[in-house]
Amino acid sequence: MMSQVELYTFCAVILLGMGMTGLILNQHIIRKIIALNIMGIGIFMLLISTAGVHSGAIDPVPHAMVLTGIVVAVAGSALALNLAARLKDMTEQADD
Amino acid sequence: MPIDSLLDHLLVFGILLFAASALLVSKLFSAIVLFISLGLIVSLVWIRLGAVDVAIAEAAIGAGVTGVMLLAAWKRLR
Amino acid sequence: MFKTDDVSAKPAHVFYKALIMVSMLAVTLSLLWVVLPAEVHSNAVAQKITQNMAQSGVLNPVTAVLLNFRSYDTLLEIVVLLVVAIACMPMHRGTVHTHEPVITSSSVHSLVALLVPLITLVAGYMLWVGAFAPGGAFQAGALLASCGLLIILSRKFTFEFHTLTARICLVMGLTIFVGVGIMSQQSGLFLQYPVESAAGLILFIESAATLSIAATLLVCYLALAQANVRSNAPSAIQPMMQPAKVEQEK
Amino acid sequence: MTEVLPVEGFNFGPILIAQQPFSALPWVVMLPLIAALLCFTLYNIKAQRVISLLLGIGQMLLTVWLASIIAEDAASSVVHQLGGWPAPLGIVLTLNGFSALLLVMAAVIGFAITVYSCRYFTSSEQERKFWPLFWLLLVALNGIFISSDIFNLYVMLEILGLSAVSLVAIQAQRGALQAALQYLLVGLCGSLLYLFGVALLYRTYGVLDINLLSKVVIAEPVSQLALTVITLGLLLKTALFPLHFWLPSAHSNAPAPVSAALSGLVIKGSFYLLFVFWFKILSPAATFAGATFLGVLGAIAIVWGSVKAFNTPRLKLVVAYSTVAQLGYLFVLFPLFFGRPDLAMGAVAYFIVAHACAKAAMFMAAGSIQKAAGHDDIARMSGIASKMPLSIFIFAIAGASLIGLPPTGGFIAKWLMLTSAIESQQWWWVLVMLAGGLLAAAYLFRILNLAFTSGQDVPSEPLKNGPRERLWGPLILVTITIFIGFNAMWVLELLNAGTGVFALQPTDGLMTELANGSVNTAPSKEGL
Repeated sequence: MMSQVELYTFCAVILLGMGMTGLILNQHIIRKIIALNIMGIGIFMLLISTAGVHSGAIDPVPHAMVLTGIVVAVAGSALALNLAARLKDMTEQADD
Repeated sequence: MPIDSLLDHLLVFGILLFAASALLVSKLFSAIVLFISLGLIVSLVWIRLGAVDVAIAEAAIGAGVTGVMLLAAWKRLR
Repeated sequence: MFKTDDVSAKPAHVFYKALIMVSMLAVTLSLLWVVLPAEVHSNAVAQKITQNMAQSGVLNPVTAVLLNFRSYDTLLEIVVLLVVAIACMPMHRGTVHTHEPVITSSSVHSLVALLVPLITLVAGYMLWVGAFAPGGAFQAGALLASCGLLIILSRKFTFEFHTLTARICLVMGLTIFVGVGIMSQQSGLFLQYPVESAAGLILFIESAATLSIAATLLVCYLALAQANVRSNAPSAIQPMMQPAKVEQEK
Repeated sequence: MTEVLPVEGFNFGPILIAQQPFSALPWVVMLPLIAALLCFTLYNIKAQRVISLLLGIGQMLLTVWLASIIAEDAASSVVHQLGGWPAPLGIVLTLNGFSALLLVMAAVIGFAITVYSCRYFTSSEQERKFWPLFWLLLVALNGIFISSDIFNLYVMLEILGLSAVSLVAIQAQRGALQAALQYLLVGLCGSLLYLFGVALLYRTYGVLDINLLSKVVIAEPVSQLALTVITLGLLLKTALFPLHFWLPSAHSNAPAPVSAALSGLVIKGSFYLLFVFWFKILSPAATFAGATFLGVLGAIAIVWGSVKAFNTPRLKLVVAYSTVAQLGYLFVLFPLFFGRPDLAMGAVAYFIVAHACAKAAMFMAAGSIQKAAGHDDIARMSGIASKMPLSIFIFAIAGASLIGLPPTGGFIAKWLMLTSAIESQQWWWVLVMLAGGLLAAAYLFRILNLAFTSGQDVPSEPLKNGPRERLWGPLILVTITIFIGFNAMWVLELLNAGTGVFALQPTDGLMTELANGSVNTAPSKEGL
């Protein structure tokens, strides 16, 4: 029987592996972004799973780190999707 | 098995299931919807782990904003 | 590995796919083998934070870390958003028009009319409550952005990217953060708020940051969604869809 | 709030308190940030140019002043506690000789690129977007050089990566956008791997500060895994063979000032981090076998990059492949740190500076040629030297530095590398370094040879000579390249001011590890 920390650590590492595999194997940009975000969720889970191990104070530093990480991930995804959209417009124009 | 532990196992199972199907499903639109749902389940996990701030941010930004942008991109790249 | 030549999906060779899957499985298992038995640190930093909470100006430890103990990280996080906002803004002077509102049904309209003030209120509450309980600028900013999105979708809408107002909205959060950081230097240390006014300064920074975050998210969305409205306003959208002419002539 | 806070469980030693003059340290980040805010708010190219030139000079003065303080007071590094919170609680900025040298380098090259860019762009839309993004790039670079918090470094890496991608994407052409998208995905994957390493380290040791972490890390599976994933992530960003696949297209498709910044500065940011992780933070987990593996990859990169550069038809692509090759040298130096760390340290720092100056100048000269000729097809460049003597002169001097000919900075760098290889009794790297010099000579003389022969068979096209003033930028860099070829001691002395707390101590730990087969975990290091 796994403890809570072990269980979520396990889940985090599997998510990370899944995300990396998806990033390598998928060709479509949207799928790559989803894979990157799943990788990110895995890493965030790794950070948060240990924040409350010790009885008493919950460590807020990993929480703050994950909050920052979520915002950075959204920013990166938004930029990637924008570039892909611009690239598509340009490709269509070249085809015309 | 205590109820808390059961809940944890269910959540982990759900997360892995949704993540795998978001990566494997053949229709792109379904992949996006599955990813958004994954974000919502993950925010439940954050609440379970005592990170309510992160849970709100995950639901609003991680699932919400990313989801909206993915859908907008899906519509445009189609 | 990261080929993006074509936006459409290309099936990879089956053997190659299987090989990658097996090796990634091996990688994941070895990660598990190392990470699972690893010991977890003692909670030294959390204790330090509990001891110093009284001087942080807020009661929510996460907000204290984000806007006082490690406020430099948050400052740079807003810089990340600014980078993306600048990058996403269309190259050429351009306006996004939606001549036909996306939401047309009148019942949905009345729902929107109800939701917009409600969400704004919740966003404001989220911002304020961040000092005591879960919440804060980023969550409030996302809510505010969703509010803006509802307005955009429900009416005829014109948005000019390259106006001074738009740019000021985007940089306001960062400017105020940097300004407070420089002004509040005690004994020459950057971002050191005086203990007695820390609460007020944090709320001030967060309010400005909320607006900028919402503006950034909206700009990213609008730049992404502009093709959806292209057919509605061909004359206005056309110039920004063209690649830089000047560059091609050279 | 500024008193020393001991932490239970660790023997962290005293934490230095910022002294009065060093309240200037955050300005290294704030000055470019303010410049970026001004440039974006005004959004007018004339105002942006004036602001950039003025603040560029200001940044140079600031960094040179900080470097002179470091050089005078060689005792230890400079510390600034942000918000008044000491290390395990808050974020601390530190400055040592090495980072001061890199700051000066970034400021000077940044200024040269600023001068060049004032007269480069033909489209005002591009230029308006260029300035704020360029300043944000400098924010991230300076931030990386002075930050001493591994999570803060993650945020800095993201700013660096995203602004670099955005700068490539301002070239609104299909190839550039494709390259930018690939660069972005690689960069995001690299920073996530880095973040994974940070998560592992925080989970295990509970601190994020570099100095505290370096004292509690021991050689165990977790720290070695963290070093592996961080190395992998940063190698993706630094583009070491075989992870260089994205670099040639991104660096050659960007506008010339952006290419100069990417090849000269951005890659050095992630390399610096890699270096800090290997030889300072995680030095107990670093192994000679791992360093040799990186060295071998570096050697392959030198050969592969040079061969590709020789066979490439486009001028900017040659320069980009040359970056792939030159980065190899930096990794060849990794195993030498286990022999004579003092010599290897000097060689790394000198090579970074020499390569940054030469490569930035070379890209700007190539950009000038491309603008004037309307193409960058090498086959059609015969006789170009008579039409653009200044650009070709800059290109040639920068090339001499890349090959390692005297009297350039590149010569001193090569010489330091050779000495450190021989002194470390790892003479086989000497062969790689010499072969690399010959290969660089081959691909550069191919271009220069063509440029100086008058092309009878090829109809020479009329050249639209661009504004001459922009070449002041690369001329500054070429002058510096020659200057540091004559004044090596000046650079090395600044470096030695910082090596006391930087490279030597961790490698001392490494040597005990090598000698005893066990790890010395006693926090015996002085200073920080």
